[in-house]
Amino acid sequence: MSLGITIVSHVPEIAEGLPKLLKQVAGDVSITTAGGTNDGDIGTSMEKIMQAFDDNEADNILAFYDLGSAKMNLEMAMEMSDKKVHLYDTALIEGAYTAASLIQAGVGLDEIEAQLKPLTIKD
Amino acid sequence: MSLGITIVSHVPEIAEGLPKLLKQVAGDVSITTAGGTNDGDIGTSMEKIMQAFDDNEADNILAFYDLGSAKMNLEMAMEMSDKKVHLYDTALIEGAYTAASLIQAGVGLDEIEAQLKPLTIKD
Amino acid sequence: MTLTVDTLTSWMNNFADKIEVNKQYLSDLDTPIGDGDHGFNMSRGMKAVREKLTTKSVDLQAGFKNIAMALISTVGGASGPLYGTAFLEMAKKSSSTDDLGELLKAALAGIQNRGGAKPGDKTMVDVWSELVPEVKAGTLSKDKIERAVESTKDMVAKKGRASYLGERSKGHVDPGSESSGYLFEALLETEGLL
Amino acid sequence: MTLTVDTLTSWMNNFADKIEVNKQYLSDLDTPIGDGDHGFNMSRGMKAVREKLTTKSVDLQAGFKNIAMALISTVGGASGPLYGTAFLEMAKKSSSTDDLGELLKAALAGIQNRGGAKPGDKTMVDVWSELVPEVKAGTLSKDKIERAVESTKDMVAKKGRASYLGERSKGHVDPGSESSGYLFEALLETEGLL
Ligand SMILES: Nc1ncnc2c1ncn2[C@@H]1O[C@H](COP(=O)(O)OP(=O)(O)O)[C@@H](O)[C@H]1O
Ligand SMILES: Nc1ncnc2c1ncn2[C@@H]1O[C@H](COP(=O)(O)OP(=O)(O)O)[C@@H](O)[C@H]1O
Ligand SMILES: [Mg+2]
Ligand SMILES: [Mg+2]
Ligand SMILES: [Mg+2]
Ligand SMILES: [Mg+2]
Repeated sequence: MSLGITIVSHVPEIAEGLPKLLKQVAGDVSITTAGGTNDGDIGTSMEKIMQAFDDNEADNILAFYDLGSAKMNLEMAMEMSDKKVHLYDTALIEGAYTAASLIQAGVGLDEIEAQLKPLTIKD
Repeated sequence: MSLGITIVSHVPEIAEGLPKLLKQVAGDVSITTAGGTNDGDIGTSMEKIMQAFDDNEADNILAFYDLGSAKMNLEMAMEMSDKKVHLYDTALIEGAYTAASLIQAGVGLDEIEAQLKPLTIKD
Repeated sequence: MTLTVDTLTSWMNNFADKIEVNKQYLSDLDTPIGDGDHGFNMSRGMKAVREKLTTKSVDLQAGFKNIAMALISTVGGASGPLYGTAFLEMAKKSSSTDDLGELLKAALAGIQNRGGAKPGDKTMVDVWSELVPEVKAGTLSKDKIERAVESTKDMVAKKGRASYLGERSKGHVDPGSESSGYLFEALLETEGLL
Repeated sequence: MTLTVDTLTSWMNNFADKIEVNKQYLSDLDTPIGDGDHGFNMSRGMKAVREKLTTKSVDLQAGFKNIAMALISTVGGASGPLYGTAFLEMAKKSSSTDDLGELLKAALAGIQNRGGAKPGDKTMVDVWSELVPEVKAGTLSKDKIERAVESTKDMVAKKGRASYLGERSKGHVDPGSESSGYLFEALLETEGLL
């Protein structure tokens, strides 16, 4: 089982920038992103999220988002995608950073999820 | 007492992008940022943080950061600055969004801090 | 009480008209307790829907699906996946029934599933959960619609952007409830439907 | 055991040499449990320090302050504010004493204050807290330095980037502890100091 990360943010710049932080500690982890609406405005896009799932090289994706409407689009994309996606209600940056560090260190999904639990702040 | 926000991120793009999310719900709140090192690399810079404090129009600043080393530079900047700065160990994006929404709605600092408490995930 | 491709189309066109006329008002409602874009989001979405509906759908299911897809890909905000899911669920349901009340019941369940909001959380769920039973009972009225929308004013938001404001979300009508009110008004005005 | 502007300068130049020679090794230590930049960060910082020290400081306090400022503005990572604070605290302390042990004690307190780490958290604090008493007692040795650095290998990180790895941070020497080891080695090698 290979683990990758998908980041969903309302803001294109955040979706572009966050992987730079993660790549520093997780150079071998596949990280894909969906930022902004189809028009590049602030918001999220189910199509972009599906694309980010598709582009991810891992067969199990850990997905992180910023605000609730991103979660709704994420869940719609999950229903329509064949990829196995795990969605976390953690702080976006801090959760993704934790997951990236642990995936790079070869830690398994159960242990990663245990470490993500205290970072859960949304529902 | 006027309240503003300062964002400190290791990544210039995140520091640039997050205010766009906040401005949507907090058009009247002064939001300043410090992203990356003095050379524009991934990291943080005490000088940039001091500049972000200076540039902020508010007399009380609520400060948010991503990783621990950003917090250290934030605290050094706080010791050297005349501005009254309040530092929060919350999720960066979610904490700043909450604070921005509440400041815009005219909520006072005590009530804002109460709402930030459940978003605290760092130390 | 049964829906056809034609009545669906005129329902949607009427809804699109109401959104267009009131887009600034909807965005204004979204300003104190949100990001001030709900009217613009819905307007973008309903323009895409209208465009889609210029080609007549082969059946009710295709019609619902077209509407759903248009909303999902163009709205941009939370209301996109929510209205999108509502129409997707109606598409699914329409393979077994064309009864409007049954279809709307499926839509409401979809909205609640998608967003996790319960009645009282100050979201469009408040309007839908109040009015779907009225449609089923054949007792929907303009007055009931208005009251359902207004009822969100004194609620404290538990879901969506307004929930970040906690108690401060009180005193404002929920924008998604207002746009949902227009959807039900358009339904009421569609000839041969209720 | 008393420090002067001249011994401070040769101490720092020796430290800068060690950092330069070992920068790749320090970054390699930072790779499995961090972001792989500690050596490059310290090298950038110590180059700036060396540059500052080409102009002789008027007194010990000015010297410490110059070093601190150079590190704070050029290092970029967590080690910047930490080493920066260490030298800032020595600058403050140097107004009342030039005793090396006292100065280093103030530096350690500053590092702990700045980063909130305790001994055992697998940070540079482990090396500093182990070795400052040795300096005070006049018993610092290369062997003790090595042992202090090595002791971090089996610790579980509680602070800094390595703490995100939890148990997985075990089995690796902490990079900031290694660079701090070089600082103490450089001290040991500075003639007329210990
Ligand atoms: N979780 C949810 N469940 C149900 N309805 C919701 C939820 N979140 C938001 N809404 C509805 O969506 C409306 C806001 O839509 P819109 O402004 O278009 O999206 P956004 O908040 O992303 O800008 C709200 O007024 C509310 O009625
Ligand atoms: N909170 C802290 N307290 C003490 N030392 C710390 C703390 N955080 C990090 N360090 C030290 O800093 C070193 C990492 O420095 P560096 O790699 O330059 O910074 P970064 O982690 O920001 O890339 C660690 O090996 C550790 O010794
Ligand atoms: Mg909105
Ligand atoms: Mg929006
Ligand atoms: Mg590092
Ligand atoms: Mg670094």
